[in-house]
Amino acid sequence: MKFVATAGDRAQTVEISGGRGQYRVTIGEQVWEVDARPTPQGIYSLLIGGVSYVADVTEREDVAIVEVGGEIYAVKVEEATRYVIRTRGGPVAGPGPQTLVAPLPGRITHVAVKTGDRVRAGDMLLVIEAMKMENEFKASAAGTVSEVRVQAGQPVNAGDVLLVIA
Amino acid sequence: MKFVATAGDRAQTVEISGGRGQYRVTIGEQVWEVDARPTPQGIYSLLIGGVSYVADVTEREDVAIVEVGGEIYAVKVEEATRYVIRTRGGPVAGPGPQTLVAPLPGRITHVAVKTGDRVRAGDMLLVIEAMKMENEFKASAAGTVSEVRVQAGQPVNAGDVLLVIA
Amino acid sequence: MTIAKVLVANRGEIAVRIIRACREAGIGAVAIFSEADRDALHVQMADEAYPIGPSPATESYLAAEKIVGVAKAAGADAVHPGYGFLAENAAFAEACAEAGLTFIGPPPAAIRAMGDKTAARRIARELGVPLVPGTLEPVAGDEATRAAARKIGYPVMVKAVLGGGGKGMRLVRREEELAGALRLARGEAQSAFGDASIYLERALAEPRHIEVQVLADGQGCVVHLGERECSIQRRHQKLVEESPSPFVDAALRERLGEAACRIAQAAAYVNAGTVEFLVDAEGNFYFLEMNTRLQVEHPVTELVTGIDLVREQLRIAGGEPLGYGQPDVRGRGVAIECRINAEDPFAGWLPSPGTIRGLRVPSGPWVRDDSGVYEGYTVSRFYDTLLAKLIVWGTDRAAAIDRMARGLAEYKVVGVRTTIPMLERIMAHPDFRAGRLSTGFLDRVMPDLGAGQGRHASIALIAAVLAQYERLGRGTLAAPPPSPWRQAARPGWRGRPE
Amino acid sequence: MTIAKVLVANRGEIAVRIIRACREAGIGAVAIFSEADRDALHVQMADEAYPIGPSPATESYLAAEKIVGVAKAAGADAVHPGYGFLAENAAFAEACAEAGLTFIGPPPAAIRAMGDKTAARRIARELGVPLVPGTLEPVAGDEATRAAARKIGYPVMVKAVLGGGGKGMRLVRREEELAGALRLARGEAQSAFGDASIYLERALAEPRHIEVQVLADGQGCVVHLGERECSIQRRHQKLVEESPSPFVDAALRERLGEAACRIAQAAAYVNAGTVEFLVDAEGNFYFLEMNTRLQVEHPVTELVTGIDLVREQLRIAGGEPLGYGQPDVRGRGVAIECRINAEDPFAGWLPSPGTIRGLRVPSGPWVRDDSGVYEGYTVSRFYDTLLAKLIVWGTDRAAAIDRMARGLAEYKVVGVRTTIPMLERIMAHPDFRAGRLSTGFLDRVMPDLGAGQGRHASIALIAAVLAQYERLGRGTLAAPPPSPWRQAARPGWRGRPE
Repeated sequence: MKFVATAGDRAQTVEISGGRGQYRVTIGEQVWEVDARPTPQGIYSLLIGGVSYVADVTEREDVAIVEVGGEIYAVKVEEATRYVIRTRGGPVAGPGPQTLVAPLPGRITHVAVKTGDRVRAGDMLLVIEAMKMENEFKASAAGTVSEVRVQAGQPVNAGDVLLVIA
Repeated sequence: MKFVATAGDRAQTVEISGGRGQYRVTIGEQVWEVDARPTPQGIYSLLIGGVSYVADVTEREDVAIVEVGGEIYAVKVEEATRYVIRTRGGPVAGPGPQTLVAPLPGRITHVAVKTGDRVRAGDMLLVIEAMKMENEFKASAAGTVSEVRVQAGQPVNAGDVLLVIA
Repeated sequence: MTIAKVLVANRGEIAVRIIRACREAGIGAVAIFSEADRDALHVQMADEAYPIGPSPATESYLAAEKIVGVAKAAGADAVHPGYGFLAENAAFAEACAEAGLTFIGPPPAAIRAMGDKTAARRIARELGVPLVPGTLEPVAGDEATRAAARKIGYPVMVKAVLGGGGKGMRLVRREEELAGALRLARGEAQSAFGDASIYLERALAEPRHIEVQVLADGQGCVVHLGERECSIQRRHQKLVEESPSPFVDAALRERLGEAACRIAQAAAYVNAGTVEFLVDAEGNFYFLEMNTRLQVEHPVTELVTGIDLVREQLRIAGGEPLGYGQPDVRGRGVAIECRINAEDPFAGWLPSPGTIRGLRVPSGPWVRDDSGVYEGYTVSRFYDTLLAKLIVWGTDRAAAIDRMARGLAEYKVVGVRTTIPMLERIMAHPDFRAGRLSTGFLDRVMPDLGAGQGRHASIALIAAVLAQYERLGRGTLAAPPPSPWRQAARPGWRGRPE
Repeated sequence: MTIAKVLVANRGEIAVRIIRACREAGIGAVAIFSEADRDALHVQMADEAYPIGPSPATESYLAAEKIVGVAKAAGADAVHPGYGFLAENAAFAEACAEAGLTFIGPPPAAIRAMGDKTAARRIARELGVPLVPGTLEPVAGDEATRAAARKIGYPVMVKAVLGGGGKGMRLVRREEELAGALRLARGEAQSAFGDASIYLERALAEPRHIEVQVLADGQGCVVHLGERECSIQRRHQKLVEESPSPFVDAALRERLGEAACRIAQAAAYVNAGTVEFLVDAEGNFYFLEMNTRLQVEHPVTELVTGIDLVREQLRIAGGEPLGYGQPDVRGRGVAIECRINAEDPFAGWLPSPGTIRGLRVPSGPWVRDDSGVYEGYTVSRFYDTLLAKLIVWGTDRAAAIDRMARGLAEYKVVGVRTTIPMLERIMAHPDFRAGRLSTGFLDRVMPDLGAGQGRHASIALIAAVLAQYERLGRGTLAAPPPSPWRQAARPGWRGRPE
């Protein structure tokens, strides 16, 4: 079975066959014989060429967060056919409006921008207090604030749109 | 909902209602308000009148093994109607032939009796070696050995009938 | 005055720690829990547990009156406040006393004396203990503050008079930044402590944060249990602590300990407390403040001295004398603590609430896990991010670091992000291993660190694809484990088959 | 001669223990596993792991040639045998040496000298170390044995010359029982050790089993690390161990330690070893045997002395000198170990294989869990029943016992029966608390013990009925936990929604 696995900017075709603990995995030119055991908790024991790895796999929406040997990877895995359909139209046209979404529930304690403000990368946008910590959110690219949907003091849920930059 | 719970020789009617963590349990005259939280592992947190208990429940065939506060109980739980049907015929007639069943897999290392032997309670019948231990099995009541189905050196599986006493 | 039943006015790992001490001392332990905490570990570990109110701490763990009421109703004769919440609240200590409950901590007067950071500075000054240069009184008005700051010399720290835990604290490098920093610090102080008062201290360059543990009984006997180095911090909050400090020699230890004991005595201190110092590169030390409670990082002192600090707190509160003096306190080896927080160190330490789907905790030789969570537990968004503390002991610092690295590698938390990967990097860092610590350590080391470093990139791809493949049912993962032994483990006779 | 990669020729908790020590020392660890053990914890913990054969130990963990082959193929330069399996097999130690592998244990000659129990007795006799009265040579023929037994005086112990671990051992109270006991013991000895030779010792009345840990380096330096008391046994196998013994005072400790060191020196011993004694009520001690390997119960010595025995084994095998002498070995406090076995103590200690469905392991202050299992792991029927060892330390024996009781109460193993409930009863027993120990302790205490003692009978009924009620879907147990946070923990911008 063929998948495309995307980590960071790099998409690679990964072919996998076998089952019941014994797999053959092909990434590019390289073939891996993998002896794998799962646990219900998402902890995998892998033996590859005698080397023992323990990998955690947390599946979130469309991405698997994998932790192995103290390193963390976010890997998006798609069936190869779906990946082709999704990307056939070519890369998405240039940057459009960007949306700051609350990544966790909390309370807005400070909003540093208002509609119409121009921001540069690194400018502070707002602060969410959660789990007794003040978490600052900064702009990752330049733009103009087109919408501010929250104000200081307001509670927010994970997934709420906080502000939009055009 | 009504159950009959049997622990040791004593069968008691237990009525339970409620759900989603909050239950009312009636045993005989006594009523218990129970706040219970399960875990998938079979570990229950119970709060009863402010007292905190952690109980393990392992369900085996027709009996629940419950461990709480360092004590262990084997409790057979039946819906009250089934219990009535099962026991309506009155108690089972006197002791019939009895069967020694291997309670765990292992190897027979010694058989101390042969067909026709009369045994008393406490007499050694046979030895099963398992997990590097020699486990002696003794007669719990008197009788005559009517069948010996195993011999020394033979491997046995859990559930195998080893010998029968009439 | 013997204590028979303690209400633990806290939650999380510290509540579990205190309950364990009570259990070992044969003392009953009563837990309280907010609506969010019915499933918390401290509820399961306690002998009794009572609901205390809604999830926000102000309505539960900070609701002093309710807590005193539950303690009385449950028949408790003492209250342990842990750290945080009401631990340094003199009014709560008084309310306990008025209700006939022993407060397991210092007398209210000592809490007050040390809670006002400028008052504490004045006490230290009178004793001749060196202070970080700065004001001995709160500063009021921008003009007066500007003048005071100029006199101290920049950079200065703006600090809340009733502060603690890094709140209401701002570093000011230049006079232009002063007014803005003051506004922010006053605001934070007002909302965190209900008091906007501010004082100033000179900001030392890359100082070490070193603190001394003291124990004082009701008979006037005070001992210190050596120091802890807590220089590895993020956002002015400690992340890694150790004892002894690699920087402190026997002579400096004696001077620090002596200063700490004198401050405790001057405050008529009783029970466990911690005197904090900044130490500069030349070994000059400066009194910072005293924490009138058990510290998060108390276990490193325990593992080095062999003294159970919570047990000592219970004994002292019960009126027992310490029964030993300074020469009886002897350290052995080195202990290190790492805080396992539900935070993503690669995303600005963003909190990471959620359900712990998988959990494997390290153990084995000289590895201690002080935890408030279990597999299947959901980390609430209402409280702080501390899940557990991993503490190790070794014959020397190198052995302790190697052991901590081993323990962190064994620690698996699936479902929430944690500080573990960052802690692993700290243990491996040459500056940390060489003992070159300062409160600026993380800022200095952080920039080099990305999430994945690429060594295991292929393994990660394989694991991710495998998980998807199996979820689609293509491989039907491994053979299912053999079914557990389904018969009662009872030798002898089974009855007639039904 | 520095060791860079160790093959661990064992499984279970001791393999995990050794792998941890390697990891801390920066040494690579190679595991081996039988067909039954692919899922075992030691496989996951090691750097590398290789299959070694079918599940029966004779075809895997005892297959010396295969193991040496794997060690060579994996590029290991040393082999640690753990305990059991090949640990006291001189031929295996020689095979390692011939293959250029460092055997982490004593030289083959020392293993042989102590493996023959009558030869060991002769060495002790020559040194003037007291012996249990008995034969110094194997006894042959019923007639000669009867004469020897009469000379020694009844009751006598019949023991296998190559014995160990309680195998091939029989207590004989009267001459009439001798012939039968001999037959059984010889049979057991033949099948367990491949040698039916037997010797006799007088059976002491309720003796204590006390053993001394020694360390010897390749330069002739020998130290002892004090004693362990291992009197709580079932089926001649240890269940609870502690250090120091409550019965041994400083003078007796010095005499025992001195005798142990002399025996080690006489055997040209190198590495870690244990000299076992029986001690009678008057404090007379008698040499029993020497175990030429790491003991199961080594952690109690570690927690008291602060010395990491496995790390020392690695250092000594690597050619390093001990670097310290007897005066440098100093104990602090008391440590106790309890063996958590998959056995049903209420059903004649019947083994209880199966899947561990739920597991909560105690931790916190001075509690150490040396384990070979995890939640979801299936305990195999092919190997022994030891799942884990719980070890605690306390300032004194009472504190250690209280701590152990606390730890056992926290320990939850769902799915297999364990020794935990019995261990809890032992900790609570007045004789144990008073230090009135003997190898007959369990037999004396056991008769009083039933499974359920009735205090929590109603709670058990409630839990059982609740489980059934919920399984029938009548209560839909509690609210499901809130779904975990489903978004990547990354602050800042998210791209255009797809």
